[in-house]
Amino acid sequence: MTAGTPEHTDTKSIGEDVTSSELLTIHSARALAGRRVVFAGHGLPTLATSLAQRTVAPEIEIVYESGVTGARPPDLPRTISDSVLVPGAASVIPMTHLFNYVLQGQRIDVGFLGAAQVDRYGSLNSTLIGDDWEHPDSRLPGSGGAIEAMAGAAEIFLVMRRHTPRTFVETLDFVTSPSPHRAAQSEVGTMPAGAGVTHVITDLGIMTRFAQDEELTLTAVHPGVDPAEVVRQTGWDLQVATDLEATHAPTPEELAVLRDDLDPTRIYLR
Amino acid sequence: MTAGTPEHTDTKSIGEDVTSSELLTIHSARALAGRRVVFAGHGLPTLATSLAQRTVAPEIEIVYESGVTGARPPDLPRTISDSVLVPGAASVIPMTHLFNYVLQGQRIDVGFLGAAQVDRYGSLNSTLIGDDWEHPDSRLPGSGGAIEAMAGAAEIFLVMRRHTPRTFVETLDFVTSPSPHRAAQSEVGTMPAGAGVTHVITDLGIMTRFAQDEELTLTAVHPGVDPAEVVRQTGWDLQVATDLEATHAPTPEELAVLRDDLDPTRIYLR
Amino acid sequence: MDKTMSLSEAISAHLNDGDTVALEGFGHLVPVAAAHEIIRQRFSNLTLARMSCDVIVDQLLGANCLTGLIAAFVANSSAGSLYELRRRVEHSDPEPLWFDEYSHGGMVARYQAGASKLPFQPIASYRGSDLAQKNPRIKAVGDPFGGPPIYVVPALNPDLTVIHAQRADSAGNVQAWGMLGIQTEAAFAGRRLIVTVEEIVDESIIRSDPNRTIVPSHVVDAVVEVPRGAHPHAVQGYYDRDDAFSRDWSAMARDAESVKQWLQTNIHDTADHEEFLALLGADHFDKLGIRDAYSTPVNYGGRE
Amino acid sequence: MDKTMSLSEAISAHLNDGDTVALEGFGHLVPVAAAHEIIRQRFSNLTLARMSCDVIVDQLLGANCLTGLIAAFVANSSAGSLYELRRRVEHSDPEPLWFDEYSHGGMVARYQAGASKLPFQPIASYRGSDLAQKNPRIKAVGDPFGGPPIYVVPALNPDLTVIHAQRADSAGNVQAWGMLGIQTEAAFAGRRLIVTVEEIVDESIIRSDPNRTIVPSHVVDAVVEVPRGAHPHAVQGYYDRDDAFSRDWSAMARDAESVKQWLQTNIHDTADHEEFLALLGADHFDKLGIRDAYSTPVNYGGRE
Repeated sequence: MTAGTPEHTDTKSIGEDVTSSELLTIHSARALAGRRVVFAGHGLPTLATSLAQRTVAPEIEIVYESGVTGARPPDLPRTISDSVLVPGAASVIPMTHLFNYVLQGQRIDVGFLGAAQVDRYGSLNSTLIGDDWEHPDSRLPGSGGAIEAMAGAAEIFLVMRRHTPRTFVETLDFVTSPSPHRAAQSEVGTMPAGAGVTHVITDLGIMTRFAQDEELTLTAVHPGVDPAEVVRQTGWDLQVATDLEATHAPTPEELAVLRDDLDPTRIYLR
Repeated sequence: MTAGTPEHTDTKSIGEDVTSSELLTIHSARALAGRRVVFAGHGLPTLATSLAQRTVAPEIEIVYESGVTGARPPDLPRTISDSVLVPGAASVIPMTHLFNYVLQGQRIDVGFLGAAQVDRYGSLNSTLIGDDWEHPDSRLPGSGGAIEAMAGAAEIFLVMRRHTPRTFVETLDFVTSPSPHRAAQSEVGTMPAGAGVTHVITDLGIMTRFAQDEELTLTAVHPGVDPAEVVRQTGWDLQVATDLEATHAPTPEELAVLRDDLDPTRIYLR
Repeated sequence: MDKTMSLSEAISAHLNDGDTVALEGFGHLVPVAAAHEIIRQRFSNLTLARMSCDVIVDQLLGANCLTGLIAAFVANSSAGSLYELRRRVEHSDPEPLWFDEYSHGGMVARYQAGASKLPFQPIASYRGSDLAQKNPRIKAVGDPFGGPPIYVVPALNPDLTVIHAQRADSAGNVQAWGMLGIQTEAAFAGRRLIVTVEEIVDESIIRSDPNRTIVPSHVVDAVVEVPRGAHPHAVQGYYDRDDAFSRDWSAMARDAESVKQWLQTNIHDTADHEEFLALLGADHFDKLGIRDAYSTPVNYGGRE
Repeated sequence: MDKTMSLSEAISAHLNDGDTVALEGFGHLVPVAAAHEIIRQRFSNLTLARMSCDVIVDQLLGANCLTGLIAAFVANSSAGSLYELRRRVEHSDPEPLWFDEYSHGGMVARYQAGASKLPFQPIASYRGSDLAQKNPRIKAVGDPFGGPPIYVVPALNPDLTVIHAQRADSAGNVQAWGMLGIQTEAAFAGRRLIVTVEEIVDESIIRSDPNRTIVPSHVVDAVVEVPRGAHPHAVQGYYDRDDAFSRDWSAMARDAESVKQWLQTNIHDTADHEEFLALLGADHFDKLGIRDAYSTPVNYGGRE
């Protein structure tokens, strides 16, 4: 951010006029530089991928779980199965092909996911909160296609709207989508094809990991964010990179594309 | 046939003006009475199914291995993958669906096949002639989809142009498409869903079987054919039904549909 | 063979209490009217197979039609929670629910095995997932080609499958476009199959574009014309999704009593889908209109 | 990304001696021009995967490009025998051929496993067939759901797959109609993929009908416009099958020397597919014309 950037607060406003959603979307888009085939969940991943296409990754091809590839929707899709994605798309393939040939077929460069909880190796929980699997405190949506995205994509980017000790946890209440580190501890089943979660973009900063047994490391914080605060907001003993960087503030160009072209009615940029 | 029918000879002419091909096609069509979903190889099975649709089985739906269902070709298809089958068809489904969901999915009432050799339980050889599998005397086309038709269809009808001891054999040179009787002797794999070969239509007569361990039995001979001749032309000790019948001669109506409507240029009715 | 009938006839002829019924459609072409008819006819003890849930799951639960659920995603798409479902799962309120849980890929594989009459389908995911621990029906087989054991999921063969599509002919050749979900596999996997469509059309329309057919007639037991049969979901080329309806459902269904009242007014007190739609208001679909966008015709020409 | 290139460039960039190459198309949309270019560039030691054989198998054998064949039907469709192939199999003349044999269903399952990156695919046929005895790669796994052991066939992942289609855009979104064979699975199973098409069209044509796309662009390495690239096979909406050509091949190929001469004149002495076609005669395609039959457009309309 520019001069006058306030300290990070827990509200949605990051700068005078940059919201947390905008910040997350812009940093997610930047992480996609040079990537080509992206499997995007709805919401911020879709926005981020569209932004990347207009900025750092013009050749990007978005693939939706509903089977749509190369969509150019006239209106922002409200879900991954919004019929607005279809007119003008490059293809709508059957769901068997999407799951068997594209995801399991290892055709995805980056899978862009969210989750309720993440652990230090990037295993994800989107199934339940509580310690009784049969009667959880909160039943969450479940895997959907997240297990298959984790197993088949070369990398997973994770976007988490709120970085807290309840979302960045030592032990997941339920391992929905296992990291390669976790999968390697089992002796049954096929090892994930890719590296698992390599980038986590949160409202506080960015964490990365690249090898199976490597932990997520804090590699950048947003301007004004104290790295010690990120460690406090993380449920495990978070490693901090020695060459920790500050992220670069959103540029006027990025904000303009995002606000004026991609989400003018503020469906996702709350 | 009617009065004046000559003795059966080994030439193509059966009656004064009924060829062997016509006879086989007409008896094949009659066997389809009341059947609905028929998987037809090209040639006589296609002709027979079309004839049945105009006579004894108006609700019949032909399914081709190429994925075409409910075809109404303006011209006689020359193979099962003739593009003339497509315009005006009810569907063209992907080959994965045809093999997985229709054949293996047990949606076929009758599969109509040919073969180079058949044994007493209706196992078929379409792979090779000779006793050295690696260097056969004659390499034949192979299974194609015959193994899957045998395994998935409720019944198989077999049409054999020439009934001889070299085609109706005690022991097949190669079991391409096994009868349920043969499959039951193995302990590996999925049992065929249907009864295997239930009808065999030849230039001499008709054989039937209905249960797994039942042999093909001669149940009808064409007019003028001596049942003892059929036994001599069969490579195993052929059972003859006590109530052996003579087949009814082709009617003028059947011949008219076949010759004038279905194959006016004599592509198959050689 | 003409297989057209009314929705009421089709459901009563092909569904039985205790059946496993698949209602498939991935946020598009969802057989909502059929779900409502199941409620209207007060079926019970059903197990619902539905890969990705939505309001009809809450509605069938609220109407006490279901004792089991086979699914992979149990929220109301992006519109919020399904509170009838959460009450069942979190508190067994009013009764427990047998929940057979997979991922979307697992459900795809289950339907594929069912359609293919295979006992199971291998799947490359699940290694290290608690889902494989929680669900004893996710098993493994050895790999005779030298790899590690691989997970497999069992075939799913519903007693009845219902799908919704844009159009069919009266014999049951079904055509659909836009997002097709797992409908073809669910259709072939079903022991019986009902297809509801926006329009029954002359077979010449169907036969002018045979590659568009997603299910051939020999698989279909009943064809029912039900315009707007997928509301509040979209039908490509016919109407848009009704997000307000789905959001309002999630807000309302926090209260079990409200669900009961909604079901009484909207389902039990209406004779059919047309009456249900009438309660939405005469101009309700005006705001769900679409802009036309026709495909470029292709040439199916063959030999002259 | 523009992936268009010449056929000569595409084959030389993506094929290597010793590769396994899949050329798929079931009596329709067969990549014949690509097979000829492989011969023209004198590749050797290839293993050909081709579910259902035809003249190009004999041609590739006659040109000594192949040491292996993976197939399920080894005749010249209904036009007779493939005598180059029979000489190899029956007499190892001029050399032995490694022949990895399946049924059509087995080949479908192998490509499906390959496209799905699974080690194998179960199949309900083969019990009691000598094919399972002859081919050691047809194996069995136990059924953890209580049935008998079930046969499985291994994944097939060709180094290069080539398919032919009616049209694509320059990015490689491929559209085809009529009989589609196993092309989509072969395309996804391939480590590299070349698509030859009758026409490269503007993306607006492709995008007016996205359900018609059989292979999305991210799977495609090269797109090549090769009109009449499937002759002597048909292309729906473009030209009819040339049965006389196929019948004449079976008659001619009884003599190995005639095959060599044919290859010299028609392939090696021609620079490309256009010159090959020119040898057929200027009016050769007149008798392979088709009658137009256009599909009824469907409405892809969505939210305004």
